[in-house]
Formats: sequence, structure tokens, C-alpha cells
Amino acid sequence: MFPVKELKRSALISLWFAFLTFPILVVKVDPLERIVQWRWSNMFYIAIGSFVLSILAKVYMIRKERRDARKKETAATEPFAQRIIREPRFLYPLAIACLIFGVSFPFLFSVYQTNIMTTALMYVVLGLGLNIVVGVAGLLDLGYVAFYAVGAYSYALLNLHFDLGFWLVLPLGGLLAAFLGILLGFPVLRLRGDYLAIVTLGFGEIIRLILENWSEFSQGPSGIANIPRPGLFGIDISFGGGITYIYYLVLLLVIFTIFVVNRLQNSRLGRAWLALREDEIACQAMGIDKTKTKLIAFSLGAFWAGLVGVIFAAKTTFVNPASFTFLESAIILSIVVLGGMGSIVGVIIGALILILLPEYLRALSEYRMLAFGAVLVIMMVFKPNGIVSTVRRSYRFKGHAEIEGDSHE
Amino acid sequence: MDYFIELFFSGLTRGSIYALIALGYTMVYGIIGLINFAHGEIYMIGAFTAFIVATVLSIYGFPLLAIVVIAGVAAAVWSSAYGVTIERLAYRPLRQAPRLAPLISAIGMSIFLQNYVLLAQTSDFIRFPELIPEFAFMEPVAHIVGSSDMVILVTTAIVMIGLTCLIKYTKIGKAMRATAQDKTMAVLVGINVDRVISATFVIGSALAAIGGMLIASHIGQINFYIGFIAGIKAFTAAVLGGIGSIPGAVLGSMILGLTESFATGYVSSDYEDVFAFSLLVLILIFKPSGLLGKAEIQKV
Amino acid sequence: MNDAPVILSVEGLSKNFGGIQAIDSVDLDIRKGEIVALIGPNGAGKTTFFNCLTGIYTPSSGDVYLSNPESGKKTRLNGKKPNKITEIGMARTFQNIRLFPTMSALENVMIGRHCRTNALILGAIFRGPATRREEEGIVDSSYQLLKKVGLHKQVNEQARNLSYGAQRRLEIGRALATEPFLLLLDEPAAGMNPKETEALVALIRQICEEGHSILLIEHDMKLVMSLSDRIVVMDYGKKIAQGTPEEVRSNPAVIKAYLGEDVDA
Amino acid sequence: MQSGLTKKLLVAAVSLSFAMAIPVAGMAGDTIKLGVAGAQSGDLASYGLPTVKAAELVVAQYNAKGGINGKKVELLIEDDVCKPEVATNTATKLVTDGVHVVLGHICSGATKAALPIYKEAGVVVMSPSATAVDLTKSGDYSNFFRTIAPDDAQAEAMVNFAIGKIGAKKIAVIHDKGDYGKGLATIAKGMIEAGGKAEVTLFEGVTPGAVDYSAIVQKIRRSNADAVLFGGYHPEASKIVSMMKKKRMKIAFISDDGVKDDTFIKVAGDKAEGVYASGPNDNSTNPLAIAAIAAHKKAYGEDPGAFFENAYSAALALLNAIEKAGSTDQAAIIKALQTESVDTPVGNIHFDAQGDAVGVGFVMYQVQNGKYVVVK
Repeated sequence: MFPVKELKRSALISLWFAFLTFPILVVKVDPLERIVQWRWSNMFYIAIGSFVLSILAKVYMIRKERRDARKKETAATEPFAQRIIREPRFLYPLAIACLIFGVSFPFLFSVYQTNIMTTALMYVVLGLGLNIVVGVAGLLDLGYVAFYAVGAYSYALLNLHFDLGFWLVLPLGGLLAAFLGILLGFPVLRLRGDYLAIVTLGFGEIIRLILENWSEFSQGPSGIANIPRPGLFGIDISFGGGITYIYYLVLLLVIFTIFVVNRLQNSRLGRAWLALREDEIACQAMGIDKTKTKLIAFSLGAFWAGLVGVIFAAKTTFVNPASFTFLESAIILSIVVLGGMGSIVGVIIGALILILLPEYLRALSEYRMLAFGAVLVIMMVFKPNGIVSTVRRSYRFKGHAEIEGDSHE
Repeated sequence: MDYFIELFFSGLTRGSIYALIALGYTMVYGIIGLINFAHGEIYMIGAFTAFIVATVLSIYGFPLLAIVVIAGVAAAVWSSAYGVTIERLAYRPLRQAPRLAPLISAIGMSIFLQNYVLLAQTSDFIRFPELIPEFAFMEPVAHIVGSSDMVILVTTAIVMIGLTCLIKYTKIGKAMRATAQDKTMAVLVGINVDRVISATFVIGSALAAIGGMLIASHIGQINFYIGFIAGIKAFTAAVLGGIGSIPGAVLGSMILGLTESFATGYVSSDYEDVFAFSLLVLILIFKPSGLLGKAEIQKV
Repeated sequence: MNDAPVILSVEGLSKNFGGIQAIDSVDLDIRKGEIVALIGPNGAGKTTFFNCLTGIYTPSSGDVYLSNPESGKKTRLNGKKPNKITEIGMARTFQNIRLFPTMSALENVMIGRHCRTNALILGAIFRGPATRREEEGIVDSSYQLLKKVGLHKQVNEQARNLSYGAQRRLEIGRALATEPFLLLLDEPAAGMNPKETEALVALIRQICEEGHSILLIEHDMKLVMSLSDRIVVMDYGKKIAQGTPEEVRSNPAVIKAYLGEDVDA
Repeated sequence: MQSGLTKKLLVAAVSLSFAMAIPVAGMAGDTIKLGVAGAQSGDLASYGLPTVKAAELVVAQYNAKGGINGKKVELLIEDDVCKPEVATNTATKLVTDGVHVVLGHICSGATKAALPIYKEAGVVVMSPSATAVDLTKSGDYSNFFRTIAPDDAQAEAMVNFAIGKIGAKKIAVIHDKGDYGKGLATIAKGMIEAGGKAEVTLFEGVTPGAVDYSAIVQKIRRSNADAVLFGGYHPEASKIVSMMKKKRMKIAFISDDGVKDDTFIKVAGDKAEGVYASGPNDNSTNPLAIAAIAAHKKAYGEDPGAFFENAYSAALALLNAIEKAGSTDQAAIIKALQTESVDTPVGNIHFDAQGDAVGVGFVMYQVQNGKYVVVK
């Protein structure tokens, strides 16, 4: 069933990889003892591995081509996930099931699982926040973590110096981050695409470096410890209870965020953001104030990062600048892109995958991050549009039942 | 005055290294419009390959000059091989994909390569052999400009001139320029775009590998993580100069290197990176396409 | 006709790009209710002229004034942002269609309503009665506009899936949604077949009768001659002639500019 | 088609819940669970992995003897990447898995974030490398111990040495902007200024990973310092030291425990010659240390990495305390740690009320002929 030509191709690929990985994977030297270690077995594994993988990839491609061909013959079918989201008949029960699952989670699983899930849900909110900026408004922001840091440090510092409580700082942290978003947005939002990306990256680094170096202000790299967990009407909660409590808090925030983002997307503002993403010139020509609309998106995204930042500080009870590196921004961005730009469901799935994956990959111990990197590449190569694409709302009008084009791709 | 000259040369050394890496960023960006986040890792792999080859050769008793040449060539060859493979695996399938997909793929590649070297070699820092000897004639000024600084500056200059000639006068250089300007047209006039893109990755990776070997020899140590920071800085430099522009990448790198050096010397090294990134933000506010980048005239 | 108020007045407008004079002191008045056509060979600077009027380019010298025919308020447009100019009451379409490709036809028109509506973040989140009414109004009026341009059967179709002619009509609908008193059309008939062009002429007439003034760039001379009240001819950035279709048709300068091209076609 | 979709949904839901449920299944059995937490991947992995190896060696040794009071010792190894937010997950995981004592975490920041969780769960924690002063002296963490001396003790040793032995009058204090390095440097700066015998001519941080340090080295020269006090780890130290040599500077370079590591000599090579570093008391003649290093070489084929001896000692101390206490109860273990002395590679130690090891002090070393030797 498999042509000889392909076998030959796979053999060539495996030779290439054997060559490619030769110095790094096979040779290990100790310059002091002057010993060279030749690990030929590694080359053998690589050769076999790449041979098998290339065959598998080829088989997959052939199958995919066949499937695509068949698809063209029959009517275009939507992907499975897409269909669920489009059909209220499936979406609502599914949403309710998810909600029930979410609410009962701490009862079903251990404290550790709850804690991990809390982290994942925090990233859901972060992803949804960044989604407004990147996915909806099309502004590539590589320094999103700066606003997250602002939120976290707002709570840590305001609590340290002025003894302000969690509930007071929660909105305050969000607002501070949003304010900073506006402050930064003014000068840089006229930059285009990748230039904006690098400036926001630089900005994120500047914030982190200031937190690291300005010790008088932020206590520097040693960070701020003993940040109180959020209180519940003055009741002191035990450790396990505390985790459950924060879990529900974050779950509430997730629901709130979904609600708000969903409403925003189908509003005058949301349409303006989408239009901005698709064509800036046409957008302006239609009377949309580019700067103002971008600023709103940017600061609104920042607001969410600030909120989650405050919760982060309260959950971890400790903040230091090491938590707010570029890698963090990259992961949040990956959540948005991997899930499907602009899609709420996509972002949720993306966050769950990317945050839970490394946790459950712990079994792989040192191969964990290797696998993580590989998964990112593979997911993008096979699903470049993300797991779920955006679904725009369709409108119906009385007396025009015969409206064409109700089905989206 | 001595102090100024010292800082100036230290800035130039830094700038040269940034330039060698930044060129790869800028060339790839110019051709396929992708921020190749894994480029810093190519630089790291170049340094590691040079380390391994140089050590093996020195154990087998080769003379220093042979070691330098062979290690340099090996680093360039393998880095290029990695560059081409990455392009083939992680970027080429995504050429028609939305703009951000290859970016995420690049970030994933970067994480993968870091951990690949970490697992295959070591998590620790290792000593890089001194491939650049201390020249006797440099001794009088050694406290200001070291031999390795000199070698780095000279090598970078030679490489820049070579690259400029390559792009200006050779067939592949012309094909690269054509592809960068208009990919569809390039296909129409019979340029094999895939091959041009591969060539870009080869050249960019080889430059990064040479940079990796030089800097590793200059500071005497490497580990799997060195590519990340150098990569970000070089990328910043490329954008500063106007991404896509080759002289821009060099200019941006030099300005960035000098800024960092003078910021450390006259203000505080605490904030050297803050200065670097602030400079970037400032320049982009006043020149939104970087120093030598072409200002895009919107076609409406 | 000639005593109708001037709504657009351009005085000595020039634009140069680093030494190249794209537009060279062009004057132009448009009165209420007029359909004016801007013609000229390729590269004459017509689209650049449009871009200067709509704020996408800033003119190098000269002035552009727009007067609201109702209130009579006169505004200088130089240096104003495109969105401000649209808000004042001048909207445009593009030579190479610039719709929002993945948004539906209806949503494209709804975007046009942006500058005539107000809801912001809080409105969107809480969706109070005022916002809901506004949103219903947007949907309703956008639907009516789609009907006007004949696209009411493709309400939910993504813009990129529409036919070429439909896309051009959608752009007109989108521009109308901003409630302009002056509409700028950049080659509205390009790429259309005769039947589509005919429908377009009817549509433009209808729009004009509803009180919008129109300035259009077009190469289809038949359309230009049958539709325009006045024609302005540009060549090498300069205005070389203007007048009624008959006057322009017999102007030797125009014939020279179009050398070899069949003006009467 | 509809029913097909519903079915698919159901299958997806079921398989999802299974997937989530699998990791929950805890390991049963009557063992003593020793958790090991620290950076095992990422840029700081080289500081965390030696601890894992130390724990593996100690546990293998205990289990070979038949365990503790008849119970086998089981290792639970968890990565925290030295990040506080990951450390809380790591700690929660260990607690959920029923850990009895924890060896870790590696970085002070991650330790601070994780400690409240262990404290609530009644788990004793012992770090081989977290030196932040407030970990013990703030009194916030009653369950925390360490086999390494805190930063202030170390800073004192460094400053006394610089002023007393070297006779430095002008000192440039440099750090790596990190948690450990900057903390240490700040304390040292305070001590120098309070002592009044010398002045701090320069106090600055270098950027780890920067491609070139010549500017900062020039600045040190310009400050006319007669000694450099460096707080941080060996990669930066070796870069600064080699740059100083290249710039023909001959002033004393005094650093800390993060540099008193054989890796430093390996990386810096002959440039390391003459560098001073503070480190735990000399254990090179300690038979336990010799045995531990030999065991490491035998098991892993290479020399141990950073904090190996401290980690080895911490593992011994923890298991010994459990053995002596005869239980895994927190209070009993703490009592045993404070009262029972134990022989370890870092000496015969027990712990004070705050959690610092008694018997672990600092002495100064110098690199001579490619080896660290104690400066008398």
C-alpha cells in the first residue's frame, strides 16, 4: 500500500536527521578531562524515529487529501467543534454541562487538581483579555504580561503599605492596569503590525526591569511575601478551603468575562474592532476613530490582565519579577492563537490545553518542555487557524425567510 | 577620554555581535515577513557545535588555526542545516496561514530547541575554549580594546562587506531581493522562491553561527539559554534599524550596542536594558518604520 | 441648478510625493444635488485627489472646505482625520474594493452606522434600553440600505464571498450608512458587466434624487456621459478642462490627453 | 447525523473526565514520602537537578539498609522552574500526594511562595540553597529549615574578609540583579557602610545573559576600587573575572557561595585563579562528603553540581529526624531536627529554633592551582 518512492524519501529524511543531530546528540565532550563520548545509540534512535514519523506524516497527508477530495464532492461540512458552537441546541446544554462540571470540580477532584484548574481558569481570563487586543482588534501585543504584573504588584504594594484589602484592590488593580494601557497606547498605537509587537515586548521588559531594579519601590528581585489571601466576610479559611474559595472566585470571574466579552463582540464597539483588524483605512473612511477604538481595546485588555494579576498575587501569596517574563506573554499569546483568534470557546480550550498540558506532562519530567515546544509547533502546522474559528452572528428578518448564505464556513 | 574610548569599543563589540544575529532576523523578515523567534536558538546551536567540534579537534591534537577554521565551518554548516530544517518543518507549511500562526510555531520551536540542547548536552554552563589568542601587538592597548574585540570587529566588517556583495552582485542575491519585493512576481519571472527562502535561512543561520562562536570565545562560556536574550536584543536591533533592511540591521545593532555601553558607563548598568528598550520605543515613535526602514506609503 | 449652495469647494489643491507633483493646484466646486465626474487617463492623480479630500493624505497646499447644505456650516478639511471628515458628511468607496472581508454584508453596512451612534463599553456590557434601541436601529437601517443596493438576500453572506458587482454595491451601501451629503465613488463600475452597470446607473440616480451629491471617478465614458451634470478632466495632476458632457467631449485638450482613446465610446 | 453528533459529544465528555481523573489516583502503600522540589527544567535547572540526584542517592542508601523503621522511602520529584506561581502548584501537588517531608525548594522566591502551603499541611521543608534572611529570621515559617547559612552570615564573612584580610578601602559591590545576588549585595553594602572602615565606590547590577561585560568592568576600574565584592552565581562571575583579566585588572574578586562551586573553576579556567569565594566550612576531608561525591560519580558518571552537598546533607538530616522521631508527625520531626545532631557532608549539624543549621558557617576560599582551598 505504501509506494517505494515514499520509503526512499523517508530513508533520506532519516539520513538527514541523523546528520543534523550528529554533533549535539551524539558527541559529548568533557574539555577538562579531555574525553570524547560517542553516543552512537542516539543516532540510531533518531534515524529510526524520523523514518517512522515521516512515514506516519505521509500517511496522514494522503488520508487528508483523500478526505478533502471527498469533502469537495459532498457538501462542505463544518468541523465538529464548529457545529456544536453554531447550534444553540448543542451549545446551551454543553455550556450548562460545563458549568455544572466547573462548579462541582472541587468536590470531584483533589485540592491539587483544583489548584491547577484555578491556574488554568486564570489563564482563560488572561487569554480572553488578550483576545480583545490581538484576536478581535488585531493589535499584536507581546508585552501583555506587563499589565498582569501591574495588577499583581498593585495588590502586593497597596496591601503592604496601606493595608488595603483584596476586594478593594481587585477593581483598583484592573483600573491601574487599564490606565497604564492608555498611557502606553497613546504613543505606540500608531505603529503597525510587527513594530507594535516589538515595542510592546520592550515595554513589558521595561516594566519587569523596573520592578527588578527599583528596590525601594518594589522590594526588587526578592519580591513581596505573605500577601494575604482574599477574605470572606472576615472568616479565616483553611488552606484547602482557601484554594476552593479562590477557585470559585476565578470561576466567577471567568463567567463574568465570557459574558462581557461576548456582549462586547456583538456590539457597536466589537464590530469596530473587527473592522479595524480587517482594514484600517476602510475603517477610518467609515468614520471610526482609529486611535480611540484601539485605545479602548488596549486598555480593556489591560484591565483584565490587571484583575487576574491581583488574583495571582492573592493566590500565590508572593510576587517577584521573575513571574512576569516575556515567556509568560508568549504563552498567553499562544493561548489566543492556538485556540482560534477572536473565538471565546477557542480561547478557553487553548488555555486549558496549554496550561494543563505542562502540568499533566509532569510525568515526562525533564522532557516536559521539549514536548510542550513540539506540541506548539505541531498544533500550528496542522491547525493554523486555531482549534475553533470565530463564528459571526447571523441575523434574521421577518418576511425574508429565503435569505441566502445563512451558513458560514 | 580613555574611558569614553573604552566604552565606545565595548559598545562596538556588542553591536557587532548583535549585528551578526540581527542580519538573520532581518533577512528572514524581509523575505517571508516572519519574526523568526527560533533564530536566537540557531545562534546557540552554532556556538555549541563550534564548542563540540573545537574540543574534539583539540583532544586529537590539531593546531589552533585548523581548529578555528574547522569549528567555524562546522558551526556554520550545522546551524544552516538547522535553519533550513526549521523552515521546512515549522514555517513552510504555514506560508498561507494567518500571520500569527508561524509566530507561535517559531516560539514553540525556540522552546523545543532550548530543551533539546539542554537534554542532549547539559544544563550547566560550560567553558568555551579560547579560540582567539591574545595577540602580542595588541598588548599596549589591551586594557582598552582586547584582541577578541578586535577580531570580532574585523570579522563582522568582513562579513558585512561579503554579504552586501553577495546580495548586490550574485544571482541568488538578486533573486533574494526580487523575492523580498514581490513574491508573486518573483515566481512569475521564474525564480524558485522555495530555494531562495532556504538560501536566506542558510545565510542567516551561518552568520548567527559565526556570531555564536565569536561571542562564546570572547566571554568564554555557553549554555543552552544564551540564544534567548541575545536573540531578543538582536531582534530589537533589527527593528530599530528598520526590519527588512540590511544596512538598517547593522546600524540598529551598533546604536543599540553603544547605547547599552554608554548607559552602563555613564548612568548605571541596572537600567541598561531599560535604556535599550526605551530607545527603541522613542525611535519608533518618531520613525515608525525604524531608522532605515522604508516608510510604507499606503496604497489606497 | 447653479444657484444651489456649494457644498465642496477645493481651492488650489496640490500634493507632491518627494518631488513628484501628483496634484497641481486643482480648483473644484460641487453644488448640492450635482453629479460630478472626475475623468482623466491613468495616473492623472484622480485617486490621489480623492485621498486628499478624504484625509488619507494631507494636501501639500491648498484648501478644502465642506459645507453642510442643511445647517450651512462650513468646515476646513485640511489636516482633519478621515473619520472626522466622514463624520462631517463626506463618504467614499475605494477603487480596489476595501470591504471587511470576513464580516457579513449586513455587518459591513452596520460599521457605516458607527459614526452616527454612541454606545460604548458600558452600553455594550449592560445593554440597557437605550443601547438596545440603538442597536435595533442600526440593524434596521442597515437592512434597509442593503435592500436599496439590492443585497437583502445576502444579509449574512461574508463580504469576500459576494460577486464583484455585489461587492461594489455593498461598498456604496456601506458609505451611505454614514449619512453623507457628498458621496465619493472611485470607479464604481469597474469590472461590472453591462447589465450590472445599468443597475448601478439607476442606483446612483436614485441616491442623487434622495438628496446626496456625488463626485465619481470613472473610466466608463458611457456611464460618465449619461450620468454626470458636469465633468472635470485631469491630466498629469492638473485640471485641464471642465464643463457639461457636451463641452468636454469637444474640448481639444481633452482629446489630446486621451490621445488614441475613444472618447465617445 | 444528529444522533451521531450527540454520541460524539458523549464520548468526548466521558473521555475528558477520564483523562482528568487519571492523575488523581494517588499512590497508596506504607512508605515515607520524601518530596524533592526545585528547578528541574528551564534556565535554572542546573541548580535544581543536583538536589534530585542527592536525594536519589540518599534514598537508595536508606532503602538498601531496609528503609526507616521498616518503611521504604519513596521519592516524589516535582519541578517548580524556580517560579513562585509554579511552586505553589508543586507544593499543592506534593501535599495532595501525601508527602511527609520536602527537600527544597531551590530558589528563595519559590520557597517563600510554597511555604504557606506546606505550613498549613504540617509538612517540614528543608532547603539546600534558599538563603534569603527572612525565611528563618522573620519567624513566619516554623516548618522551614536549611542546610545553608543565610545571606547575612555570608555577607558578614565576605565583608570581614575584604576589609580585614585584603585590607580593601574602596569596594565595588556588584550583583546579578537576582533574588540571591542582589539580596546578598545589599546586605554587604549596608555592612560596609555601617562599619565605616571602607567605602562602597560602586553598587550596580549586571544583566545575566548579556553578551559582553566590558563596560561594567571598565566602570569598576574607573571607580578605583581595590576589591570587587560580587553577589550572584558563577556564570556571571566567570564572565566578569575573565573580562577583568583581559582588561589587565589585578584587584581582588570576592564572591559568594553561588560561585564557590567547581563549575566556576571549570568554566572560568585559568581566569579563576586567585578568586576568593565564601563557602560552607571545608568538607573536603569529611569522609561523608568524599563518599557522597564518589557515589555520585559512580551513579551518574560525572561530578556533582551546585548545592549537591547541602542537598545530600538535608536529605540525611530529614530522614534521620524521621527515624529518630519514630514518626512523620510535624512537631516530632521539628523536635528531632533541633535536638538530634547528625553527621552529614557539611559537618555534624542540628538546627536552631529559627531553622538555621548550627555548625554550618562560612569560611573563605581561594582558587589556587585550579582548586578551592581554604584561606587561613
